[in-house]
Amino acid sequence: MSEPVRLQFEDFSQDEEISALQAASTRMGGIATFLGCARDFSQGRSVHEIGFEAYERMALPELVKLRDEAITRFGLIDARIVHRLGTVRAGDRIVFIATGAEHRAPALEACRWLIDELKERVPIWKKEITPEGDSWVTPHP
Amino acid sequence: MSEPVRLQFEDFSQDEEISALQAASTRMGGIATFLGCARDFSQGRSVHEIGFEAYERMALPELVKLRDEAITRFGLIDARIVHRLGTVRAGDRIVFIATGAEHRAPALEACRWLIDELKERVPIWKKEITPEGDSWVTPHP
Amino acid sequence: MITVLFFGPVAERMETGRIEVEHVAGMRLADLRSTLAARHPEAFEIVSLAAVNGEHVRNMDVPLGDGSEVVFMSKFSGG
Amino acid sequence: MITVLFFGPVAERMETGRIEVEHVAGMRLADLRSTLAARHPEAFEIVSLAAVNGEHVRNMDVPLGDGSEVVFMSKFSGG
Repeated sequence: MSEPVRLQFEDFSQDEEISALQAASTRMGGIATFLGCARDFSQGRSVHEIGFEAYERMALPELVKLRDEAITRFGLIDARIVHRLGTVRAGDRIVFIATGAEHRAPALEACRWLIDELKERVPIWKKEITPEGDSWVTPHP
Repeated sequence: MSEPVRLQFEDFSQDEEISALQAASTRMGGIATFLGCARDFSQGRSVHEIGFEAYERMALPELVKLRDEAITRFGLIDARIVHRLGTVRAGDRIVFIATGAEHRAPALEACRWLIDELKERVPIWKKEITPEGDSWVTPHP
Repeated sequence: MITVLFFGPVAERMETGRIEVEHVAGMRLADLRSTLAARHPEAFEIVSLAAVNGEHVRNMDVPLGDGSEVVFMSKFSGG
Repeated sequence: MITVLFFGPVAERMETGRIEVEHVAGMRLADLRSTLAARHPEAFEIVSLAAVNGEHVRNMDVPLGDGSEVVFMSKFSGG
């Protein structure tokens, strides 16, 4: 079984992630997921590819901590987080979060919380590769 | 390609549903899903199977209406809803909702809204099949 | 004739999923409901919604046309 | 020696992902930052976070041990 928190270059299967999540318990009644995909269009420009770079020494422990926090905070049975690195093309999977709980509300709330926190707290940077050249996405510092 | 809203006896694949959703547009940056599964335990009793019955003449149009409302209300690019009928076993998929939008917030909010509304508005009934016998789940009328 | 359908817990208490009722001129949904509820109180105590020809009906005074399909439903428990 | 790492937009503006800086006794994170920022203002104008040995550091007065790994980071854009 793959690790529940991963940074990886390869693509992954949602069905396999969900099966791994469900394996934790048959008391799981609600599973929420969020999948972030590469869009072919951003701020008025067409985007062919997106590149991701992480400070892995910090990014992976931070993702593990986020998962632990979510499990405690929302009373989840289990949760999984996968984020890709390297270059992905328009339509490709980038980030996947899955949360499982006995009932639907904590699963849905934890999923929302995890993607919001991930964007704030995990040292990963995105570069948009467009026909006019590459540019790193820099939110206001 | 399968219909975006379905009531069916057969199981389904999340990956296939997501692929069908993504086919709508490469501008889709966020996809939220909710999967409801059969729990093996409910209100202190172990549950082996769950049976579902629908008033299909009304349930299917109501699901179609829910999808249309969610697309308009949250500005989704696309959405899919699948609900199973017949008998499912502990751990099996029951209901699946997937919502796709340019950004994550509308996808996540619409997914939450859809499962909440589905439970209120769609004429489907659930029977828990336990070692002590069957019983229909009757929320207070 | 009016076809009356039952599902799930209501069908179980009615011991059937379907009955046929003679149509009477001027018949309203409320009339049908009270006739059936008097005969099957244990089923109708959990009825909280009604539909006529596939549409939710809140106004129990609606007249029922001959050939209508009526459903008396308990609260939904899908999902 | 102190290893200083850069990623993404900061690395691009630094034109490198890694530099080595001589360790000086009593050296604080703030000292390292101001030395580098003076030489690479275009890179440091987007720096908003720092980490030492894999941990976020908010207090720029922390002393840096010899052999530390320091990262000056712009706002994250993953997910």
